[in-house]
Amino acid sequence: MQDNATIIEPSMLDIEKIRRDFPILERTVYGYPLVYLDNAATTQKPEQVLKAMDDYYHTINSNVHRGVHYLSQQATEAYEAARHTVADFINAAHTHEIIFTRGTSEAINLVAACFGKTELRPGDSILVSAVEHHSNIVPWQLIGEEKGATLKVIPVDENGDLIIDELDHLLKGVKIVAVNYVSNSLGGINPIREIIAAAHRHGIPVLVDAAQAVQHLTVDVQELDADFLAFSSHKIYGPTGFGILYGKESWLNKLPPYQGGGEMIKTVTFEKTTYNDLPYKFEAGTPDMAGAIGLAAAIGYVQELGISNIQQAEHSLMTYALDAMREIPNLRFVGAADATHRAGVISFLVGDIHPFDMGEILDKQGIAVRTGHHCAQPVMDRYCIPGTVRASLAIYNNRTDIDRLTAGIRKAVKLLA
Amino acid sequence: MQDNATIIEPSMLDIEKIRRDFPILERTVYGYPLVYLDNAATTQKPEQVLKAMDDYYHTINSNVHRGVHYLSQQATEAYEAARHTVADFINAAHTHEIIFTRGTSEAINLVAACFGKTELRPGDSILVSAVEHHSNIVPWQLIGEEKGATLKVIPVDENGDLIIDELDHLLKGVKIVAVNYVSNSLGGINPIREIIAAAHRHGIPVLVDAAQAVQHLTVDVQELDADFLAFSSHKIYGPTGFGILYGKESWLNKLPPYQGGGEMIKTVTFEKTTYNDLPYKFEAGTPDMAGAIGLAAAIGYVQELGISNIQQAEHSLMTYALDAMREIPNLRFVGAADATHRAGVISFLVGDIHPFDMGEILDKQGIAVRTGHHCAQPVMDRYCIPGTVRASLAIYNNRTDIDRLTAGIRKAVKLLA
Amino acid sequence: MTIKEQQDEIIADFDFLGNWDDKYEYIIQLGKELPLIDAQYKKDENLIKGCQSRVWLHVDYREGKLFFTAESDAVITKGLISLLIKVLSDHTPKEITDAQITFIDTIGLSSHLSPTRSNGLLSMVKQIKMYAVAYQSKSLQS
Amino acid sequence: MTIKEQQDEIIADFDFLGNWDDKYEYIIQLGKELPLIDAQYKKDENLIKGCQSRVWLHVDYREGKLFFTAESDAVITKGLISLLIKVLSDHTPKEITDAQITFIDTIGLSSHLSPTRSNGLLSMVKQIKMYAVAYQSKSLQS
Ligand SMILES: Cc1ncc(COP(=O)(O)O)c(C=O)c1O
Ligand SMILES: Cc1ncc(COP(=O)(O)O)c(C=O)c1O
Repeated sequence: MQDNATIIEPSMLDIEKIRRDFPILERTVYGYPLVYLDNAATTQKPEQVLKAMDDYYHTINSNVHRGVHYLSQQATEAYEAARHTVADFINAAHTHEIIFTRGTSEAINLVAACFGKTELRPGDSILVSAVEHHSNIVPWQLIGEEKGATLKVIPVDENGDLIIDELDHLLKGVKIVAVNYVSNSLGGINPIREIIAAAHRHGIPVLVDAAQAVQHLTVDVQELDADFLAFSSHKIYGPTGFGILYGKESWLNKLPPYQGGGEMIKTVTFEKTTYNDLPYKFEAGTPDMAGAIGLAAAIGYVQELGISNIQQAEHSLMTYALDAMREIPNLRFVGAADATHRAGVISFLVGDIHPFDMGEILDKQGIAVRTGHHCAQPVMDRYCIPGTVRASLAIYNNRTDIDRLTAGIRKAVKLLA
Repeated sequence: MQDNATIIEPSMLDIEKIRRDFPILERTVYGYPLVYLDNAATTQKPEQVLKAMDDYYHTINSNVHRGVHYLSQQATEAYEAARHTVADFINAAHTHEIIFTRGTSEAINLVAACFGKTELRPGDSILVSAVEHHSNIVPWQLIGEEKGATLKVIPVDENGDLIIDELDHLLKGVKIVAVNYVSNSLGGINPIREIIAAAHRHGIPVLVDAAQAVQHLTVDVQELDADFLAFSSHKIYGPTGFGILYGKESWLNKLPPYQGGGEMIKTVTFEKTTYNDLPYKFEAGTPDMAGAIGLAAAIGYVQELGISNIQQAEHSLMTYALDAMREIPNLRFVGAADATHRAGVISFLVGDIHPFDMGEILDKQGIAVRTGHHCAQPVMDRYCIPGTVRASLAIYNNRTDIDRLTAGIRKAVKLLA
Repeated sequence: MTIKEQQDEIIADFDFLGNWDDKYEYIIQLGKELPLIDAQYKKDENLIKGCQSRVWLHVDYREGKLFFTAESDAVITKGLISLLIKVLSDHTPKEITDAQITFIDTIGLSSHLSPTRSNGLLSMVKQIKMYAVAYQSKSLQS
Repeated sequence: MTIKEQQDEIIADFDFLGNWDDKYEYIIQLGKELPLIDAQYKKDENLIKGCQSRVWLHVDYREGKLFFTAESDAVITKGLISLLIKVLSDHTPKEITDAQITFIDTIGLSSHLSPTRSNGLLSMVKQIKMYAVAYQSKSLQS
């Protein structure tokens, strides 16, 4: 395999050192050392993240914002510092453009519900792409149904590339565009700069689903000129149950509030309630303090490694993996076949082996991949397949993982074919 | 103080042993050992809870439900076992009646939005009480505004007791009742059995906000015959960012879905989406696995101590505290003055000392209390006060905490009066 | 053979197979052999809800006994189905409702019966039991 | 005295006060003394947003200088306001916009300026600065 491999630059990162930050990688499954290649579903968490949350609970745990006392002030400072870390990470113009949510799904639901409430009329449409995750389809269907608006779809070609030649035409009657940066089912990096530019030419705002992007690529909301952008903590080495909505100040001020509760209001009487300023207007109820602090630690971890170093290391491993997998007879990639247009995800099938069978035999060898439609049924329908096997990478994966994967696939083929 | 105190039965629990489960209680603030009496805002977490989450992250962290692989199955089992623990704790008839949310606020918003969507018409009303937290007012205002429905209010008397004589009359035109079990601003235990019975006589469903109840009292949803019930993990020794909505199966099946995303759907095409069964229909997006496991550990902790033992110990400490505070000149309680009608919370004022000043001087002595309107402005308006000082108890509080509090108040009075 | 005896036989067969590869090879072999369900029965009404692999199940009732044919698009599932049918087919409704399915656990494939896996096998067991209950009450009435 | 000298004097005064009780006693004393704002100015337009305690601020512009009177319902806040006014009142808009308010930090009450506390003092400093900027541009125009 090595001989005809694409030339791979040496990584700036010491992957073996990184692996030691993730003790779960040392565990075994069915007697085999774990090979964790289900990172697009959720990543593992480094000790630094777990320690930050533990420290929070051991030293300053307290409800934020409304407290005069010392712990509450410490907690509030740590919590707001986390917001600052996130703003800095995606280069938001203002810290108050960062809204804390439960995850990407909630962030998209928030925008769909609030945008829909004031901006959608019967006959309007919402433009998504053919490679979206359900979380970027169903919220728009729900609000569309309520408001009489319908979905339009940017089509995808055989290679998994979005077809954007007709975009200007497609954008007619569209009130908002919602597309992912990187597809979770195929791994393709979508041309969101072109999509945003086209939408803005027509004065249409764009929501970017960056759930599969922020952990692999540099994401700069100002450079992209994204109007909204969402991602999940648990997919970027942070804790579960937490996520981010970025929104341009002007849009966030314009939208009505989402949920009601403490902190999102200024004054409450039974007759009338006035809402708080950004970002609190969109944060009802006691926030997930530990979640915010955990995500900030995860981002700190990523920043310390350097996102471009991560990108380079993952690209190198991706190239290695694609080259090795190409050698397996009857293996076909679903989506782009080269590493350059891809981030994190390799979706594939071998002959007519059912992905579920492949996944089970890999699992028996201690290799965790995901099988099925990856919450992107329309993508599977597009390719007329029941699903794929998906191996997805994170910064702690090494060539041993890939070698184990390819050997595992070969073994599965021997058993199943 | 001891001499004329109400007779206090010895507690079944060893509070000093319990305190050792909460290492944060050993820290100092401004050189004084911390006295944490802000438990109604959020409780501290025992090591058992932190360890359960750490173990999860160290051994089985993985995305749930959609995975064939070993870790994903282990994670799914732990996650669903947590749901079972919660169902058991509040005696739900079915495990799928437990919906995981971000907290009480989100749970109430979910019901308000979904119930409102199909059940509220212009001219309808929603009945809340005069002692609600903003989180049980604003969601109803938001949906009420959208649907043309208005709020009606169960009034409260001088002692903080709800006036329910006129309930049958008040219930005219009401589509849903939303009341808290225990008020977070006054600590009064509300007559929710009577309220539920009255509402059901008129065929009206009732949502119980149990955010300040589950950690202090036995809550049995079947015995109460509550239609919906909400509480937050972080107030019952569990992690932040997690909470519970209980709903009767029949109601949950009847309501439309809330948010869209992965797992809450069965099939998705761009034209049509069919929803999943309970509880998944209401859980969009990757859930907070660690949160669920943390809450289950917290409930396990509470169950091990025994909720009735907790109730007895807290009642005894409450009696001790009220007796001691009654000795302080010019101190007046806001809400019921006796321990029997109260859980967890003591709201008070001294002379015309501003609560904010009192809170600051207590803080300087290492005593954490909350001051202000406690997200219950209408309650403060009712009593024509800007706010109160609120000391709130948890199972790890001891008499030393109360002695420090009363000494702290006396010192503050000396400085401020 | 009774359902219990059938299961014991399968368990004994598997005992001969040493490691997991051999067990899977055997199941996969069975999956490849399973007589395909009659084409007319591979229709949506016979499709059993299952997220990862699809399973079709058809039932015949003859002379007081139930006979099953089935199909799945995943071969391991299909192999397990073939064992399941061997165990449960050609029995009376009462025998089927009373039966405890233990062999899947014992041969180490319990994860296929995990409610969290949603792969169709558990749903299939439930479906078979439901048919049995239905036919049992029917036969009691008649 | 310049704003800097005023602050130094306050800091020196506080240096004499040993522990926190003495400092608070002094601030509370000041809070009790602060000449109440003229009743006509204690109105909603002069109310500064602050969650925990309310603060009213009134400004007068005379002979190129700004004069402030203020009030709060919390006595510690009131005491700090009284210090703040002592420092900033009777100065030109330019002096005020240029000023660095350091004394609150130095005397150990920085938490009152924490943006997370929302108690009105920080909002008050901001409001005073805004008045100063407004009058400065006004005086430049005229
Ligand atoms: C009675 C009551 N209801 C609702 C809430 C809101 O809970 P959360 O902020 O955890 O959503 C609280 C606490 O803040 C409360 O005390
Ligand atoms: C592209 C994409 N969008 C949205 C989501 C939903 O994220 P979450 O489940 O964390 O809300 C995911 C992952 O599940 C995803 O991969």
